[in-house]
Amino acid sequence: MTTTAVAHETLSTAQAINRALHDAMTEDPAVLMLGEDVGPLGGVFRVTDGLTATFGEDRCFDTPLAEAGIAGFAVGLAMNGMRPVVEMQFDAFAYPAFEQVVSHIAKMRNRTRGRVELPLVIRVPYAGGIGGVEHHCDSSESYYAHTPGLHVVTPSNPSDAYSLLRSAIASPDPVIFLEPKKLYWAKGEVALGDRREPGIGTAVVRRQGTDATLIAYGPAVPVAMEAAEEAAREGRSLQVVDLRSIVPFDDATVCAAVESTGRAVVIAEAAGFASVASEIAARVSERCFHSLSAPVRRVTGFDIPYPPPKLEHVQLPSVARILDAVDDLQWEDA
Amino acid sequence: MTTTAVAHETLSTAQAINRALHDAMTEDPAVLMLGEDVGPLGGVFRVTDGLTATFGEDRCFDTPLAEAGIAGFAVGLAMNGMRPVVEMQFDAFAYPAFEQVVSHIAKMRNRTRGRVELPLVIRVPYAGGIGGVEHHCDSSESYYAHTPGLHVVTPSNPSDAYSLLRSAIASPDPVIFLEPKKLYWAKGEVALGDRREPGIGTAVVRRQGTDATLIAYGPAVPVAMEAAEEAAREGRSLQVVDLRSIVPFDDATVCAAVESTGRAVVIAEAAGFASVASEIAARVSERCFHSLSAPVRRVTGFDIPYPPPKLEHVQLPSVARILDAVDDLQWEDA
Amino acid sequence: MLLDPDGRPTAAGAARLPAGEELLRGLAGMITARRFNDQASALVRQGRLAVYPSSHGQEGCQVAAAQVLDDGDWLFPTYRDTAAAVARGVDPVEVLGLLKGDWHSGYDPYERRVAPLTTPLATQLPHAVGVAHAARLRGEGTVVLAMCGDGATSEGDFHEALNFAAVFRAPVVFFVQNNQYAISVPLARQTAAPTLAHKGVGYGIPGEQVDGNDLAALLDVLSGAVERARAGEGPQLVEGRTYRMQAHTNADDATRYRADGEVAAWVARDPLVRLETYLRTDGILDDARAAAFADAAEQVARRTRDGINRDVVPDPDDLFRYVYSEPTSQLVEQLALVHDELSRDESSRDESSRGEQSRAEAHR
Amino acid sequence: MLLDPDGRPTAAGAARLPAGEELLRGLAGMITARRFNDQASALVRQGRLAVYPSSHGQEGCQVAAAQVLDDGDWLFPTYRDTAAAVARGVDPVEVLGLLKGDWHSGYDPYERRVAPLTTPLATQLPHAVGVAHAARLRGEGTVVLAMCGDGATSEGDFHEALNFAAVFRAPVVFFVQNNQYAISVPLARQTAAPTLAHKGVGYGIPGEQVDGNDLAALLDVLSGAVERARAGEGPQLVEGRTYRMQAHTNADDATRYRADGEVAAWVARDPLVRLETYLRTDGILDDARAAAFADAAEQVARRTRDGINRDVVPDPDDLFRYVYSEPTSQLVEQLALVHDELSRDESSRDESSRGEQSRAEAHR
Ligand SMILES: Cc1ncc(C[n+]2csc(CCOP(=O)(O)OP(=O)(O)O)c2C)c(N)n1
Ligand SMILES: Cc1ncc(C[n+]2csc(CCOP(=O)(O)OP(=O)(O)O)c2C)c(N)n1
Ligand SMILES: [Mg+2]
Ligand SMILES: [Mg+2]
Repeated sequence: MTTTAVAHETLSTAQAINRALHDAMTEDPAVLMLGEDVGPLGGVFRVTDGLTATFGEDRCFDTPLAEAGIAGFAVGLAMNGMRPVVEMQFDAFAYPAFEQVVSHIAKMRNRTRGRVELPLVIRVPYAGGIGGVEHHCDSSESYYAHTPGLHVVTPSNPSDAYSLLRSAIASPDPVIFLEPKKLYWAKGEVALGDRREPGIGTAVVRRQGTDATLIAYGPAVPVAMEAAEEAAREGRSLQVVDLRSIVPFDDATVCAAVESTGRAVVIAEAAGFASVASEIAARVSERCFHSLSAPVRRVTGFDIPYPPPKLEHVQLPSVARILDAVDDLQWEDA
Repeated sequence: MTTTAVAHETLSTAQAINRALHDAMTEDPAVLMLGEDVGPLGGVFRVTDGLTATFGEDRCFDTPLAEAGIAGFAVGLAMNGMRPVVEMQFDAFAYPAFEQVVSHIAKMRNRTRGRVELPLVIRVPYAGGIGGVEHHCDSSESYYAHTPGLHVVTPSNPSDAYSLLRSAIASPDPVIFLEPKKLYWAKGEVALGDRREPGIGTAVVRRQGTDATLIAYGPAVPVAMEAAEEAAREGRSLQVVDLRSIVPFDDATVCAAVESTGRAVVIAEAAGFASVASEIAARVSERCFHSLSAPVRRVTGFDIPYPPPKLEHVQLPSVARILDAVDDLQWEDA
Repeated sequence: MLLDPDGRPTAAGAARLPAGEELLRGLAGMITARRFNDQASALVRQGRLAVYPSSHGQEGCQVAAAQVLDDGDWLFPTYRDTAAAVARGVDPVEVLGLLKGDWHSGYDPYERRVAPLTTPLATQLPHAVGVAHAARLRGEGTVVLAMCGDGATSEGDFHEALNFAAVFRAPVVFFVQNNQYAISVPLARQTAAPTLAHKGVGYGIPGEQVDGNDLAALLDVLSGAVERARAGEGPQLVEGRTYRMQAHTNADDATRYRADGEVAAWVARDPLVRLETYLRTDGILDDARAAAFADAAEQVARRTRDGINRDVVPDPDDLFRYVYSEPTSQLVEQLALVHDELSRDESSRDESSRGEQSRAEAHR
Repeated sequence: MLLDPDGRPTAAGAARLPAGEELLRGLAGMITARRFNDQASALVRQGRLAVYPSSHGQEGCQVAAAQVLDDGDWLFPTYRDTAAAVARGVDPVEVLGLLKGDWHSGYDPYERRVAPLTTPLATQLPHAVGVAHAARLRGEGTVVLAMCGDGATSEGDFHEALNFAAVFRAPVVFFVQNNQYAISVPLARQTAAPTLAHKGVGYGIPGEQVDGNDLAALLDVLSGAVERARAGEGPQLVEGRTYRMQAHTNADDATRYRADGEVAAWVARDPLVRLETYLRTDGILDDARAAAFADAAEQVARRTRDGINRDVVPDPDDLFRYVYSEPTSQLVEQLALVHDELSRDESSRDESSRGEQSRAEAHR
């Protein structure tokens, strides 16, 4: 057993993901990176930059342009000893692969009583806030989270991006790895090396607070943090929970947080109806019922197609909308 | 304006749907029926039985075996003056069409500022309880309900099947019409003719009750009704709400019902996580917060792939599970 | 065609007919396959299988697909290709796992290198390409034979799989069993291509059509394709023209969409009869050997019958056991709920008070 | 090829060159298309468009696609086919709606029978088949020309659309602009087919390859395909071999995946230069006419510039107005919430108390 020295570096989220890929590929020759434009171009977000040059065309390669084919091909690779990591170019362009994801990737292990494991990762740049045109800004996490058999994780910062991707690649189960596009360029300190903690399944309290709990994940976390800061200036102490892992869901951390404040707001970019935010609200309402001083509020995308660039600010959960929801938590009764 | 005489007949759900198709096709030559095996065979559930014979091969026809193609082809038909009704053979076999459904069918109207309407219906036999093998019993409603731009309806009896399908076909918007397979053979009295009421968007209280409210839709409704009867024998009065329409959601009816009893159990076959049941539980918990004497409980499918035939009884909401959930509604506090 | 429908060698047959022992092996396989098909259909009628899509009439294709492969190769079957899996040595009872309803799939895919029977049409084809590509990256000489039906060629996954295979030069033989129907839809409403073998052209994949009721020709063409794939010549496409002699499944009513006469014409081209006629005429098969084949087939049928008739008590815990390598905390909770329900069920069997009895009934 | 890269008629050209007026119309179209492309790219650099995938270099294909259609026909363009939409008479400013970011699509598809520019690759192709089939059911003589790129041919939807069209004998001309790249991925990694025109074979669809930088040949081949489709001969496939002379979009860096020399070789085959050389050499085009074409192009550029530079204040209500024919009660509630937010925003502009100011900022 070797202990790897852990180096710290300031990296953007995109760079942190790139490093996680690089380190996993270095460690295990079975790890392959594939998708559209992930080879010489390095991906449209440059997340796979340099991997083909470093590891060769057999390890990081472009496929024909067909997402169902990519996902299905990855299933075969995973069935036969490889650990494929797939990049879907954008959220909405993963939909052609939906049947492969739902009917095979999520079910193969169960179907074969664990005999066929699929250690594969599907990386999906998702959500909005980058002024992208139609089909480039969908928040598709609810489709995956509703599908039993998948793990669904999403980092909110470079450090988690690194460790979550390392543990996703190490997992014997398929993982949908959702990358908030608008955080690709956000920088942070990242501990590198053989680091898979925090891993899949653990939420974290990002900010302590006593008046109400904000529950967020992925791209909504920085907004929640900003709202908490703003609230502090207004004299209200908000706690912020970052889920990191949607499936499995860390009930213990979330419930403890909500019970400690008695009030909760769930924040997510996706359209709210029948979504991950609905699940969180329903769970918290059920499990923390007797601790709740007010109904759990949701600040989510509206139930509309994602807006064009000039109007996306209307759809995105904002500090203002979050604070208004907090205002609504029936303080007069307190 | 002619008034059509309304005849009553006892029909199975499959027959009622067949009649709705027949009547809509008679009324409007733009209505087309297409899909796999819907022609001479009449569909694997015989729902389209006789339509090709009656209306000819141009009106009810078999397509090549490709669901994305079918959905996309239907988009084109709808763009150009037709009102296509598509049959997907089984729930899981609609997944290949997911991109067409999410990226086009749900968005075309919005994309074009209402200039291109898509009056099309996608009929999906869904859910379990018929001893079907893998891929034939998925409850896929949450995927559709989460997608803005779609209407999503599901009847629980032959009479609603008729009127909901008539109004779905008459709608200028795309409608996902979910047909509970296990109810295909259930019979009931159906008022025929030019009847589109009750239509999309209205829930109904199927059974009055004062102690707690069961909220269900589609295949779960008969189970909820049975549970309410059993509870009555035990001296407990349960109200049953049948949603009929998932999107739009009838908040008024649902909230009034829950507020009248102060307790609620949501019942659905689908895996519970991030599902329609989550949405109902979250909505009710938020909107009826001060009327609730107990947390809203959910009786849903577990978060596992749909079981093989010999084990499906474990997954399906049963009278026993519903009554146990009702028992849990903190009566001691009452 | 190497043997004509009456079992006489054609001109090509005279030159390329496989060795007698190969053909005998093939005949034995077909006899077993036919017996297995008919046994499984009988088990459906007896209510022991949920459903059975029989390959009765397609046994030539079924057996040839298995026979041309080495042990290290892979076979990717559809729901209809149970007989091919049996021919490759998978336990017949385990092959029927999906159709019995105890579980979604019955055998260990790695044991005989047979992927699970796949129901969503054409979706197994890209898997096959991935398996082949992984083997090739490691320098293994594995060939993957992937089966699908005529109807499945219309699916996008068929297209994407062939294209991936061609671009990556993956050693995959795509074997389309054209049995003329996709449930009720005849080939002419499925495609306007001259033949399904022509579908290779658009990918740069060599395509060949073969009489799917002529085992000799199937062995010849498929083993050629397998050898070319193994030699690094890239993917191959083979169309076997055959016929689904029975309904799609027991739940189907084939009289709604095809005439008896059409079926009769194909029954006259039965692959078993054709090969047996030739082997007997040529003196390769004698009565003793034929009896031994029938016997072996009967043993497979008996094993199938016995195994399927054996009641397995399915374990609800299994539903939670295999979803992930470790159950999530959500699944742990949910399984506890199931156990709780089951124990209430148990106790209700004794007590029967407060309507528990009827709850238990509803639960079952 | 009817004109060689130096603008000289080939042997075939001598016989089949379209009429001079047709070619002049084509040249005028290409000059406008080029000017429009370059104007749009400039607007991206100026921050007025979110993104622009230029068809610079592909103007022959763009113009020919529009020119061969009648008014009653339909055109199905991709995101890159803005110049084709302009050539068909759609207002250039409205064409750029998607790329400006005011809305997802800018024009009324029914006005000039141009479907919305489609981003998800190949997904518009089955739509085109449906539109054609609906017209045919009503006995209309409509032809639908559906465009896609070389990369898009790998998608399942390409396959399914061609197959549907062939089986239903729908009057669709599939026009593949093979510009050699799908973003960074060259054709050789996209397909192993001899040509993309070969992809018709597997569907029973006639396929033809044409020099996509030779407008004369394009008009000849595409109008032939349109006429055959109109005459009831079923769908047609045409591959135009061309080149994307600039990066995929402004966000792309083409130097990462292709050499300058390759680009230069294609720039030497510019479709505008080729046709203009011929028309001048042959005396069909004179300076006056050429100046008029340049003028007309300049006017389109000016209209484009002016229109795109005009600031539209987008209305948040629109987000809720078009989702359904009638907003659901959920959307009515949600829109009220938006209005409420906006009014708080308004008031904060005056008050600026309790952190409202910064809330409003975050909101914007
Ligand atoms: C994606 C998908 N769509 C629909 C079905 C339903 N279905 C099962 S078998 C079948 C016909 C298949 O025909 P073919 O591919 O020719 O195979 P065969 O049954 O003739 O062996 C259909 C439509 C399915 N299993 N998967
Ligand atoms: C379904 C889908 N997958 C991925 C993308 C992302 N994408 C946009 S353009 C492009 C390349 C398209 O290449 P091609 O079809 O040759 O058209 P071109 O851009 O060269 O005109 C890709 C991969 C997309 N738009 N849709
Ligand atoms: Mg078939
Ligand atoms: Mg291209």
